[in-house]
Order: sequence, then C-alpha cells, then structure tokens
Amino acid sequence: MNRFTGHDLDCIRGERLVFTGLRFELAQGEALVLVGANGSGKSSLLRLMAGFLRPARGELRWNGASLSEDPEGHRARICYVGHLDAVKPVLTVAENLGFWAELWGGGLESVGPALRAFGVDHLADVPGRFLSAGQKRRVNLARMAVSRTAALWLLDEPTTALDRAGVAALGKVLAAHRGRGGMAVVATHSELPLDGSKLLDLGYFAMAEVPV
Amino acid sequence: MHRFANPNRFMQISGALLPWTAASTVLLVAAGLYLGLFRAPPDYQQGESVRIMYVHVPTSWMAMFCYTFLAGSAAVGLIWKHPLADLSAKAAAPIGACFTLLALATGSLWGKPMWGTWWEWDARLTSVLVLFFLYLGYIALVNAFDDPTRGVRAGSILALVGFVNVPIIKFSVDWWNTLHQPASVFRMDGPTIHTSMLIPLLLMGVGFTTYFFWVWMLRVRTEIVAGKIRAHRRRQVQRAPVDFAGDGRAVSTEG
Amino acid sequence: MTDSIAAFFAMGGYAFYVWPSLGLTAVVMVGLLWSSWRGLRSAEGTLESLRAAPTPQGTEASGRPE
Amino acid sequence: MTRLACILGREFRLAQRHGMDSVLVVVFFVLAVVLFPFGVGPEPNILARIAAGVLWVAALFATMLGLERLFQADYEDGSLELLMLTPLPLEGVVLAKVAAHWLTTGLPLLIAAPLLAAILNMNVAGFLVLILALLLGTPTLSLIGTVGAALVLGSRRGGILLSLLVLPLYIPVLIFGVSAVDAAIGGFGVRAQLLILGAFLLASLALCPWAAAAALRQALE
Repeated sequence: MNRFTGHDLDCIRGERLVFTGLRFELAQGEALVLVGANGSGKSSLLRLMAGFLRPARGELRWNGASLSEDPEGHRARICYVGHLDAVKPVLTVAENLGFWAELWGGGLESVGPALRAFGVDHLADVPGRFLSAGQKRRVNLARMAVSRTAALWLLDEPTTALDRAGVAALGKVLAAHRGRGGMAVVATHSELPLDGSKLLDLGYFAMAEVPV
Repeated sequence: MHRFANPNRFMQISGALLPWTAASTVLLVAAGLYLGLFRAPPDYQQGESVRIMYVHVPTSWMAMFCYTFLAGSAAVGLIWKHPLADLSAKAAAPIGACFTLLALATGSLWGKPMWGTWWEWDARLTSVLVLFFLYLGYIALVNAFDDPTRGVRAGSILALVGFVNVPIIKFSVDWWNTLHQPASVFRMDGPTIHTSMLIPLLLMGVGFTTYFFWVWMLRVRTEIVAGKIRAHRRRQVQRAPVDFAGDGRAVSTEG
Repeated sequence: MTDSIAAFFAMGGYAFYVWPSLGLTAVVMVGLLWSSWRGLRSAEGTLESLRAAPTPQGTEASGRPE
Repeated sequence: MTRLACILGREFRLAQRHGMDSVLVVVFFVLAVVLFPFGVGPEPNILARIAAGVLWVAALFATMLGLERLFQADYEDGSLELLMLTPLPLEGVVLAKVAAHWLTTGLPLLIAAPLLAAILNMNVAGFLVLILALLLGTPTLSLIGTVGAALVLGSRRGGILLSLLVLPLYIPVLIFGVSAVDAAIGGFGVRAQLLILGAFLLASLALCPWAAAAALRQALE
C-alpha cells in the first residue's frame, strides 16, 4: 500500500516564495488534482514532486521514507509529463518512444500498445518533424503507458493541444493506471474525467504578503 | 538551512562597518603613499621607478585575494545554499577584475624601464592575464541570465571550476615560459626588502584590503536593495492578491 | 626648494612611468568606488519611491508588518 | 549500464542523422588551418615552425563549435528534463553526451590532423606524437567544454559566452599539446608532456561530469 505524502513544504523558485506550509497525502489508486490561479505554483509543486526542485523547507515522503535518501529510486517510479513534448524531429515516433521505453524498463514490445492506446500507432514510422502539436502531445502521453515501473504519474496540464478524443483516451489510460494501484497528480484547467479524485487548492498555501 | 533570505542582519552590520572601513582605507593608503613616495629610498639598481612597486605589488596581492574570496563565497553559496554568499561572490568579482587590470597595467608600466618592452610573456604576468579572463568570464556569465539567482548560481559553479584550474594554469604557464623565455632577469621581490620599503608596502596592502571590503559592502547592499525592488515589482504583477477571509479559507478576489 | 619639487616630480627620469601607474590606480579605484556608491544610492532611491507609492490595487492584504 | 548504452545509442543515432555537423566541424578545422599560409606566407620553414601551434589552436576552436548545440536542442524540446529523470545518475547522461561530442568532433579532427600537418610542411617526426597528443587532448577539451555548455544553458548569449568561459581553461591542454609535438620534432623526449596530458584527461574525467551535472540541475530547476 504505497503512500506519497508531503509535510509543510516551502518552495522558492528564483527569488519568489511560491507556496509555504503545503501538505498533501496520496494513497495507492488515488488521484490529486491541483487547482489555483496562474502562478500559484502548480507547476512548481509538480517539479518538486518529480525532484527537479528541492523544497526549501519540509520534505516529501514515500511510504514514510524521505525522498532525499534515495533520489534515484524515486526517479525510477515517476513519469513526468511537462509542457514540452520531447519528440525529436529527426527520429521516427517508434524510435522516440522506443528510447523512453528502454529507459523505463517497458521494453520495445510495449511501444505498439502504447501508441494504439493514444491512437497514433499509424504514425509509428513517421519522423517527429511531420507531427502536429496534438499528435506530439499524444506521443508524449504514450510515454506513460511504456513506463512500466512508474507508480506515480505527474501531469502538468496534459490536455493542452488534445482534442476531445484525446482527452477521453487520456481519461481511460489514467483510470486503468489507478486501477492497477498507480497514483496520479494532475494540474489541469479542463474537465478531465477523474472520478473520485482529491482536490488541492494551491491558493490556500500562497504566502499572502512576501516580507520585503 | 532555509530562511527566506532576510538580509537585514547584514545590512545592520555593514551599515556600522562602512564608516570604519572607509576611514581606515583613506588613512592607510595616504600613509603608505607618503612613506613610499617621500621617505623610502630609491632602489640602487632601478632608481625611482621602484616606486611603482607600491601600487603594483598590492594590486597583484588583491587580484589573487579577490579570486580566493570569490571562490570561497561561491563554495558557501553552493554547499549551504545561502543566498547572501552568492551575492557576496557577485559583488567581489568586479573589484577583483579591476585589481587584476591594475596589476597588469602597472606591471607593464614597470616592465618598460626594466625589460624595455611594454609586455613581457613572463610566467607571472601571463597567469595574471589568464586570471583576468576568468574574472571576465564570471562577470559575463552572472549577467547573462534574466533570473539573477540563476546567474549567480551558474557563476558560482564557474568560479569553483576556475579556482581548481588556477594552480594548473600557473604550473603550465611556468613550464611554457621556461621553454620559450629565459627566466626573466629581474626578480620582482629582490633579495630582502629593506624595512623602509617594506612598511609602506604593507600599509598599501592592508589599505587595499580595507578598500576591498568597503566597496564589497557597498555592492552587496546594492544587490540586496535590487532584490527588494524586484520583489516589489513582482507584487505589483500579482493582479489578484489573495485575501485571507480570516477563517483560514483562501478567497480569490478576482475570478 | 623649487628644484627639489621639480626633482621629485621628475622621479629620476622615470616620471613617465611612475606617475601614470599611480594615476591609473587612483582613477580605477576611485572610479569603482564612486560607481558602486552611486549604484547603491540610485537603488535605494528607487526602493523608496516604490514603497511610498501605494500599489495599484490599493487593497494590499498585509498579513505581516512591512 | 544498459541505460548508459541506451542513451549512447540514441546520441549516436541523432549524431548520425545530423551527419552534417561533424562534416562542418572538420571543414572548419581544415579552413582555419589553410588560412594560415595566406596570412603568414607560404615560406615552408616558417610554416613548419608554427605548424603544431596552428593545428592545436584550430582544433580548440573546432571543438568549441560543436559545444553550443550539445544540450541546447534537448533543453528546448524537453528531452533534457526527462533525461534527468532517468534512474541513471545525471553524470552518466553527461558522459554519454561527452562521448557523442568527442566522436562527432574530436575523432574527425584526429583523422584530419596528419593531412593538415603535411600541408603545413610539419616535420614528419612530429606526426605520431601529434596524433597521440590529440588523442589525449581532445577528450579533455570535450569534457571541459561540456561544463561550459551546461553553464550557459538558457542564457541569452550562448555561443560567445561559452568561448569566453572555456578558452582560459583550455590553455594548459594547448601548452602541453604543442610542447609535446615540438619536443618530438626537436628530438627530445615527449614522455613528460604526454603523461601530463593524460593527467589532465583523468582529472577532467573525474571533475567535469560532476560540475556539468550540477550546472544542469541549476538550469532545470
């Protein structure tokens, strides 16, 4: 029964105190949706969870153990989807996804089903530079399906550039992931089908007045 | 060690020390110059041109001192993530660069009467020239980013990489210099410096050090104030200030 | 008296090297000091003007003394 | 280790697809060297005397050409972030990048150098040592260059700034590289210079990945 918890986290990015005293808890199969105004720190929190940023104060724990003790172990169990799609223009879609599949233990055989899950399997041999933004986003999201070892998915506004069919496909994959005992933290503005998910309003943890 | 950087303690301490460093700089340099120019005897070989030593040697000391200070602050900034340490490194670099420039200029002015050329590929002058490029690299890197903290952190890493390389550069330039150039005839520090020359030299050295701390404090305070200005700008940018409704519930005043 | 002053300035024939190096050192060091001092003054001035002018929204929630 | 091999494989495939880059680097190297006779004059024994220095300085500049694009492409399209999230330590990713950079720039230089040495009428005794010195020197140049490339990531003036940061750190390699070749031509022993070049290589192999990884972490915060 995996538990991912955060204890009174402070996040400083550049010179800005983005949020302070933030607490959250996530159990197996659950999803956490981050809401809040622009600049309230949704992306910062996701990058903190992924390990790009170290909290200025407080700590993140996985099953009670602090993440700073085993950063590499933590990196093996997350799949992070940011704003950029990481699709190499010179490599074909299959090569792009194959690379990530090998890195996260999914193996080359998981590439086909992942592409099919997001409806881009017909593009397998097309070099990345010919893809549209929506197609690139689907290839990027397909990376989640090949990350076999990733228990925790961190999605930063995954529905941008996706059409309705894409959002539905994403909803299905997320539900399957949670069904298998996975966890997801999603920062989104659109109504992504995430039934029974927890809400975290980052405005609540904003520092009202930065001491100057 | 997290403390949302509250630099007021530094502001108080530096505020108190500024007048003292200023006064001691003026006194020390004035005394050093007076003794150096009027009282100290000319050199039996070089005659009056030895008086350039009273500025060339202290500036060379300071060129090395500032880079060590810069690398030290960078190390503290990187290891303990203390924001003030990064600012201290950023403030020290221009001073170090000026001292290195002066060391090169006075060295070449002193070299002309002694060695007959403005520039001499002597091992010391060459490594000071490379040190000058390291300073320029640091200053250029620190100012090459939109986000100032990003700049000083990158600069700190460069300062450490550079610091590791300073002895290597010195060694390789010495080797290279002995291959190409017979060891320069003129020995900078001479057999033993006569006390009447040593005292002004030390006075100038200490005076330049207090000068360093004087300008360094001014520049660090400027960085701190600039940080506060940026914080003000950011608060103006945040259109929707979040008002706590008193019962701990966040109410966003604007949709 | 006068010739001793002239002799002093002649610097034993090295005047052309001694005075420029002293002068250059003075110019650079005083220049750096002055520019640092002026930089601080102008920064403090900007900060004062920012603090004096009320921020545009007016309803600045200051949960903490300035 | 398989993950390192996997990243290496991708870097080579990318480099191969961008085949033009390594060709351009060699063309630049040849051009830079060929310019010197026009500047210094075709006098054979003058050229022979400065041949080693010209080759090494041109190799330095050619190495730096390939550095700016080292992380920039991955940084802009988001792959660098994901590479940082692989269970492989970031230093491993940096080493893979250095290996890819060396193979696309260092190795071609190594192959082109003897031909250009001949053009510059360099004494034949120096050829073998030139190759040995370049073999030890160019990886060091790639390693130190990677630190520079990571530091200027995301800054406004990438290219020029990179050369200002990296060139002073290249000076020791340049000094010993050239003195190795000159010693060989002069008939002296070259063991000391080659050993020192080897020492520089080992030292930068240990320090540079760590420094570049630290710089990348700053850039990706």
